[in-house]
Amino acid sequence: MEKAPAAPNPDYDLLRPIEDPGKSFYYIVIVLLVIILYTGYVYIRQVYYGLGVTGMAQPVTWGFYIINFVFFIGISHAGTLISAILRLSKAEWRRPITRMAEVITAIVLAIGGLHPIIDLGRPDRMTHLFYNGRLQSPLLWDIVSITAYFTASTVYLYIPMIPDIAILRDRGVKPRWLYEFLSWGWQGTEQQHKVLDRAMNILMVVVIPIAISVHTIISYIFAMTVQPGWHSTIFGPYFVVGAIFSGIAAILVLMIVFRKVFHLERYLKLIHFNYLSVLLLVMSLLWFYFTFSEYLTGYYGHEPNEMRVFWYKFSGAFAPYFWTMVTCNFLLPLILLSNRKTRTIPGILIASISVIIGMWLERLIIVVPSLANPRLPYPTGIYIPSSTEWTLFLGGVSVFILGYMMFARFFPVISIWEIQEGRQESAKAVTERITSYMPDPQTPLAKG
Amino acid sequence: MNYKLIDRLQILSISLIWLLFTGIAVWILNLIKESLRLHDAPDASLGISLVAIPVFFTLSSVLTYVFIGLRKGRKKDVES
Amino acid sequence: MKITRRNFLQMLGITGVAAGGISQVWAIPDKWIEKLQYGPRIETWKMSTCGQCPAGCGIRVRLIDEIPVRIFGNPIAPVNSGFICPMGEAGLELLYHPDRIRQPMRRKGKKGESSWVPISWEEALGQISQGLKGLLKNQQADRFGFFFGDRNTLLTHFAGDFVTRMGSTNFFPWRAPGINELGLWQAIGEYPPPSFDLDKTDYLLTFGTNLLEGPPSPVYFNRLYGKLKESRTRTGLKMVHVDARMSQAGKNATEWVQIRPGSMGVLALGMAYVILRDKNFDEEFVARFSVDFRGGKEDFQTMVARDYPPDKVFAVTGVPPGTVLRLAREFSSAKAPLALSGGTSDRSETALFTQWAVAGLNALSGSFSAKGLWREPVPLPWGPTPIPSINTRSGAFSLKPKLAPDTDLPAHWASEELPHLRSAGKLPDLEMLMIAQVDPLYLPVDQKPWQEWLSRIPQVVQFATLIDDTSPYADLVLPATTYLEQWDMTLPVPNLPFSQLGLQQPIVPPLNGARPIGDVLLALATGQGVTTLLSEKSGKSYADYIGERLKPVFASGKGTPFFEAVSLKFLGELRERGWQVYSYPAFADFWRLLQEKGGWWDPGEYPEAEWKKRKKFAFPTLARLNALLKERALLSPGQGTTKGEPPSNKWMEGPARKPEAPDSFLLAPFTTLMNMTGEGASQPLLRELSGLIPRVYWQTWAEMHPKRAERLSLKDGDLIRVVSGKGSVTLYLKVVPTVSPEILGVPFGQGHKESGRYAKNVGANPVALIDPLVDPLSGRASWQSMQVRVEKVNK
Amino acid sequence: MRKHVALYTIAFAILCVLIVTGCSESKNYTQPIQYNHKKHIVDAGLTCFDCHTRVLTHEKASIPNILICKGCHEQPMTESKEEKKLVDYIKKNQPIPWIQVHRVPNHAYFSHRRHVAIGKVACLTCHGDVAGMTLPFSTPYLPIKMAFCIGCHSKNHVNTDCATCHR
Amino acid sequence: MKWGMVIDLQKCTGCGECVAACKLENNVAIVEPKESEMGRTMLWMDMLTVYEGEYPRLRVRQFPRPCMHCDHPPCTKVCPVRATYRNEEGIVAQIYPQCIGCRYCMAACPYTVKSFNWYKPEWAPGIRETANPDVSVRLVGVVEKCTFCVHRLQKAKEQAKAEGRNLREGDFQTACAESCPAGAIVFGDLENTNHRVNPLSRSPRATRLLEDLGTEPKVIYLKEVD
Repeated sequence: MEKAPAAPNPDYDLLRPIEDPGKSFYYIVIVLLVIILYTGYVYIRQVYYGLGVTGMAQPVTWGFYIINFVFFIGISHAGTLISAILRLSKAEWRRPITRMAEVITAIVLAIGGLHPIIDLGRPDRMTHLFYNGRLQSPLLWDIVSITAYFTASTVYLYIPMIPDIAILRDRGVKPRWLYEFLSWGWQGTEQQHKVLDRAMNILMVVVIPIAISVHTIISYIFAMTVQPGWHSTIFGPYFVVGAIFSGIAAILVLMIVFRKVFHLERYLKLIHFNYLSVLLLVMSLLWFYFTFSEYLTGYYGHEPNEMRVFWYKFSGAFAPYFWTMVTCNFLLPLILLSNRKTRTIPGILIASISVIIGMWLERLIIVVPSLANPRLPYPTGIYIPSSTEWTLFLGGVSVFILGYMMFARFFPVISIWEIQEGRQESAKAVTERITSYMPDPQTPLAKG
Repeated sequence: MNYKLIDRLQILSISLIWLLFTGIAVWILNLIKESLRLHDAPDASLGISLVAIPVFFTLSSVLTYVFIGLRKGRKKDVES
Repeated sequence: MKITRRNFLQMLGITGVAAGGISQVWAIPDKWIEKLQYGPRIETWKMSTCGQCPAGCGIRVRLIDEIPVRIFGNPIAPVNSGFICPMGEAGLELLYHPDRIRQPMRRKGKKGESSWVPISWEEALGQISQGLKGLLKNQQADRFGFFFGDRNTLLTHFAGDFVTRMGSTNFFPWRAPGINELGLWQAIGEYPPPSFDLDKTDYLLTFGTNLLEGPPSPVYFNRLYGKLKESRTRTGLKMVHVDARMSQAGKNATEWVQIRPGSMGVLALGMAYVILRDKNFDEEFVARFSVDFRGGKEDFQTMVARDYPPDKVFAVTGVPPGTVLRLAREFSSAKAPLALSGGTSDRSETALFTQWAVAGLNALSGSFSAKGLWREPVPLPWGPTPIPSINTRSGAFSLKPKLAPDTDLPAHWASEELPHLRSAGKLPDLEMLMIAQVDPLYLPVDQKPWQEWLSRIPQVVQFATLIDDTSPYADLVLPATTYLEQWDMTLPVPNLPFSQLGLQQPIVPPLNGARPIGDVLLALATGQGVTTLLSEKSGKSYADYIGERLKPVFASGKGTPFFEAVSLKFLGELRERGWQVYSYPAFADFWRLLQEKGGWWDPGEYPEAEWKKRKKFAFPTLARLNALLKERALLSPGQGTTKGEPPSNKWMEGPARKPEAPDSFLLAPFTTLMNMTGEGASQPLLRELSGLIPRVYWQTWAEMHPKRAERLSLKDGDLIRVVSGKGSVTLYLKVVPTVSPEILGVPFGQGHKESGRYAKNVGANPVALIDPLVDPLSGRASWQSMQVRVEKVNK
Repeated sequence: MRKHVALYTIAFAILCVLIVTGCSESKNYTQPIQYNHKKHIVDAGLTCFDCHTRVLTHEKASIPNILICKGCHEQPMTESKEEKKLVDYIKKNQPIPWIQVHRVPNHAYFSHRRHVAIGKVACLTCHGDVAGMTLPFSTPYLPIKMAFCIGCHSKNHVNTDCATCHR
Repeated sequence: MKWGMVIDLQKCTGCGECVAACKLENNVAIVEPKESEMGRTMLWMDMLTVYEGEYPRLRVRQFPRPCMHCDHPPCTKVCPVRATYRNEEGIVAQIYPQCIGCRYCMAACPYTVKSFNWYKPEWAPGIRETANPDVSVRLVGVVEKCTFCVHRLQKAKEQAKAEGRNLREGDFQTACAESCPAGAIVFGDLENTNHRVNPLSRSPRATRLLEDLGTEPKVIYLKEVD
């Protein structure tokens, strides 16, 4: 392994946002900070007065916070899972997008993980979980699995970033102590590369099951109860598929934004979008398949309570949301992405945004209708989110944007060294790999 | 820039990570103990801990492996 | 900004203070709070009698460190045997109500304005005293009147006595509707009427009677219904409820018959038609004990045969001929059938007619004379001094039944008409009117004349615990005690098979400067020199008056203070041998025992009614009804639906009103157990629970049949505006199959303009929709059958 | 109201600091009379139950007040200044405003009868060596915490089911 | 010992006294109108209505609904902090100072019996102080539900112990059972053959709500037969 060439590296363009973030960066940060501060105030107000300031009530005891919890954690699957799968399958086109995906995961997980705490009526009693927690409760499984996933994905983000941090360190970018501290003495020696490679191989393998487990377990929060519409075995894979689906859409949106803002057309080529959007299309079909199976079994069984929820979604109060969801998650992506003519950047952007909205609606449709239709003859519940919930939702999104911006301010969002590595070695490696798939011309066919 | 301080901090952060993961393990074990004491579904608790604890330790081991590996792999000349 | 609970409560607090005109916020004395938290927690129990409604249930109050914390039923009280109803439960919320009046108050500003100047008790009493003195000096005692909410207690007698001894005849008691009273008063001229015994019946037909949700005693009848329901598969008891709305009585019956409001009397006579045609009636009773059944020109038989064939009945009532036929045959072939009227049928323009017609059904079946279905109330052993009869007090109500011309119509029944009586010249212009225990301007009366009448009286003195809807028209409001702070005695409950006297005693000394009405009246009386209220030797308080009244009871040796479970049979044997359960050689011991046990009762059940002793049963005939109508028109001309028109039998068929337009309904107000006639509205628990069954908490709702709702594309929970010719109210729609498609059921008892923070401006009062309709026979205000229209309102 | 929330936020922060530093724990009560337990128990030979009359029969032990004190102190027995205060209270027939120091929170059911009469727990287990005290309680002998209850319950194999005490 | 309740629907008249008694006995907060409209009314004991058929065959079934105190409660399984659990006597207890307010138990309860303190329960000044001193007043942000009046059990057990005897039937009655005018609610030990609930729970009319869920409720309804 050779040291990077002394000549100005063309990929160092990617460091521009770090070295010179520009004024608009600070404006946006200030705006976001204001929103986040206001969110903080709203949250403290909620803690002071109680959850009464939200729109939740009996029987709809869970609302936006749990919906957003599931939604954000779902988005987090963008990352690690995709980048790990792409890395594992040695898809070379992954190189410019893996980091973006991993960052989404780390930030969104932190936000999503906070939502159950926001949802608590007594956040001051959080410590009870440590003294008197019960591992039988799916909520504890969640705490464990989200902690594991958060640490794993942070590690998985951090380790491949070490060489890039070293580049920043070597270029003397401020704050130097930060890069010095984080680069862990990377010098790009062969030994170090080997260590890094091995660690990443282990992580790839570890991260995928953890990621799958996280969303499966989130689905268990619902599936472990006996409530109609929730008590379903399909929920685990259904949630995982949905999560990856929304994750890909999130990456696509981010890629398009970054491409535009940082002029990364050189790195994020149409081919990347093409591949990812095909993946999105596949997930859309898969999602539809799961949705179809889920509702068909419910419908066919015709259990009265199940049907009450079913009709509530199909033709009752939640029908507008339900059919919007189907349009956003299935029809629109199908139309836009299956046609080569509409599979352009704007087309992909529209499809991705619609998927994000659709997936949020899906969480809404899973959480609220089951609660709103209790089994006993109670009146149907109503849920109208209050301004507090909307503010906290906005705050969550703001934290995400701010987090991403801060990350992009200090670290390159596209892995410089991986691209270089790709340039230098992949072509050869891929050729070798492909030849190894092919039938060997020298060996004669075995007889018989 | 104080390289020595940064070096110390790096070691500290790694040990903190170990501390965190050990803490999680201790917490889980504590919960198992509680559930055994109160006959409150200890089997479920045990099952979960069997999966969770190794995962955390794998993660911290990988981090430590990278940390030590990178230090070992450094060129001799920068060492001084 | 969103209204959070905190500033909502703050708001309530502010309005409450403004209304009360005081600065103190605590409903209980300050020293109690510390005591409740850190006191020694000594638990004591006190027996008393509930005063939330006239049923006189025994209560047992739990006190911690002398502070009442909870009300339970008195397990040895015979009416309720240890159980109470939600209203009884909520009594402490009345006692501790934060908006209770704490000082006498004089109205500031014009009549109708609720702004007050607090004054001292001395000043207030001085003012009243002066007024009374002036009247007495000028020989104008008749210019003094008292409108008194009769809670079936001795206080009513005392107040009546007070008024009488002042030299006035204007004592106007008011009481919620009773059961069968009106019809039986007309038919046999008796008040109180014989009481019925549900235990013995095998076919119970209730015409709007809701024994489960209102007087005479909801607890007793809920208990009894529970028993009857449980055993009805064995006994074959059939319970049929006839009403436009399926009330609790309907839900617990075996069958509910939908009927157009106000036309129940027609159904009763329709059934009589079938019974007569089948000749399946008690010939002996009819022949021996009745008049006007047959033989006259306008006898009952002729009238029924001519005017009430099933198809005609169907046109008026909406009950299919087949059902009329079936009901009649079931009724007449039952062994011990019993028909009851009251409840909603009592609040219609045909109240008296319906009751009379239903009484006629009972007469036809012969249930009066045999089968033990009816019992004779035993007069209380009050001794040689008869209590002043409240019924003959007022010259204004001089309507008498033909059979027993010495019996007056109970004044209870028509006190709502006072302003009309004044304008008819039957009532002198009053100089001073006292009002106690009732809120006339909230009741379903024609409010305008009431307001005018009250505005005209220069001195209106109101005894009240809370500022209520009438207070703005009072000149002086005196803080009265609740039933938990005063002495009183509840009298026997009508239609129960035994007599009982429930002792009310102060559980706590009067809070916040309130004074018991009895003692205030006594003080006023002494001030006027009217000391004869009490016999010479007794003391100076209302409690002593009760003691005086009880002495004859003690002396008679009849009955006993409430006692712990002993079987009645065993007791009967003991009594036969001349034993008494408690020995109380002196009156003091008797009095102490009463306080300890909560009351006195005569365990012997009322004897079976003996009809030979009575004059006769008068069947309702056209002639009789028309005569009554004429008499009534003379009494108070120019009001009521008939407006003095020549009598005909048209109106008797009930206002055969049908909804006129596709979006119009007949208004059918009803009462609930949690609120009755609005008494519960001031207490938050009852306020919240009054809509427990339809699950509309706090608010007022309107019940509509699903078919009608669908046609008007209205959904459950929609906000609707109900409009009548008189006014409009906004309500929550409840779509339920328990109402007839023609009606709109609206609960009565909410939508107060005052009455404390929990009642004020919460919910709506259907009275706002009701035009002044009056039963032309009894003068009783009607609230059924108003034509109303429904519009959707966007929330 | 927004203004209030800002204030509350600050107050909340201060409260958090206070809780963390444990300031809320050490509350000192000043009793109206500096009652001497030692004098009554050791010198006069009284038992706890003579004055705290409801210990054996009720939930609350009851803090004796003038009615009980009157039995001996109708007239002053010594020249003590504190006794004079008591006699004054008795004369004025005004209850002594004792401050209850050992307060069990509302959500727990604690009965003296259950512990002392039925469970035979000695008074000093929870209240310490009262006989040796020359001053009244100004702070609880024990911090009234669940851990203490549970410790004793499990040591003595008494029911530790939550619903035994929580209500 | 297995505490249970039998509700005879043939006797129940739907008067709502059990609901009122429960609210007062257990200091259940009165929720003001605006909150109420959102669906935050707190009732430990509720009265439910089922409409069967159409007029003239219309039947209205009303039944009181306390917490079912299931033998296999779905709510306790999911509680992350053991704030709700089933004790050895079969009571599904709710420990307010332990609850973190995640409302998972509310979402998991198929009978929807639990209430949440969305705000600090507030009464008019002076009324709260005179509430039942035997039951705590809940704090904001915790879940609450019917406890089978466990505070009465605590007292009853102590009384029995003080008198040196076993708990008898009638020593421990819930507020609803005690106050039901129609005598429809019977409470007692399901395992004790001397208690009235024991034979009643084996009556041919006995049913439980949502029996097919396998929650094994200890509140047994006796069906109406007509």
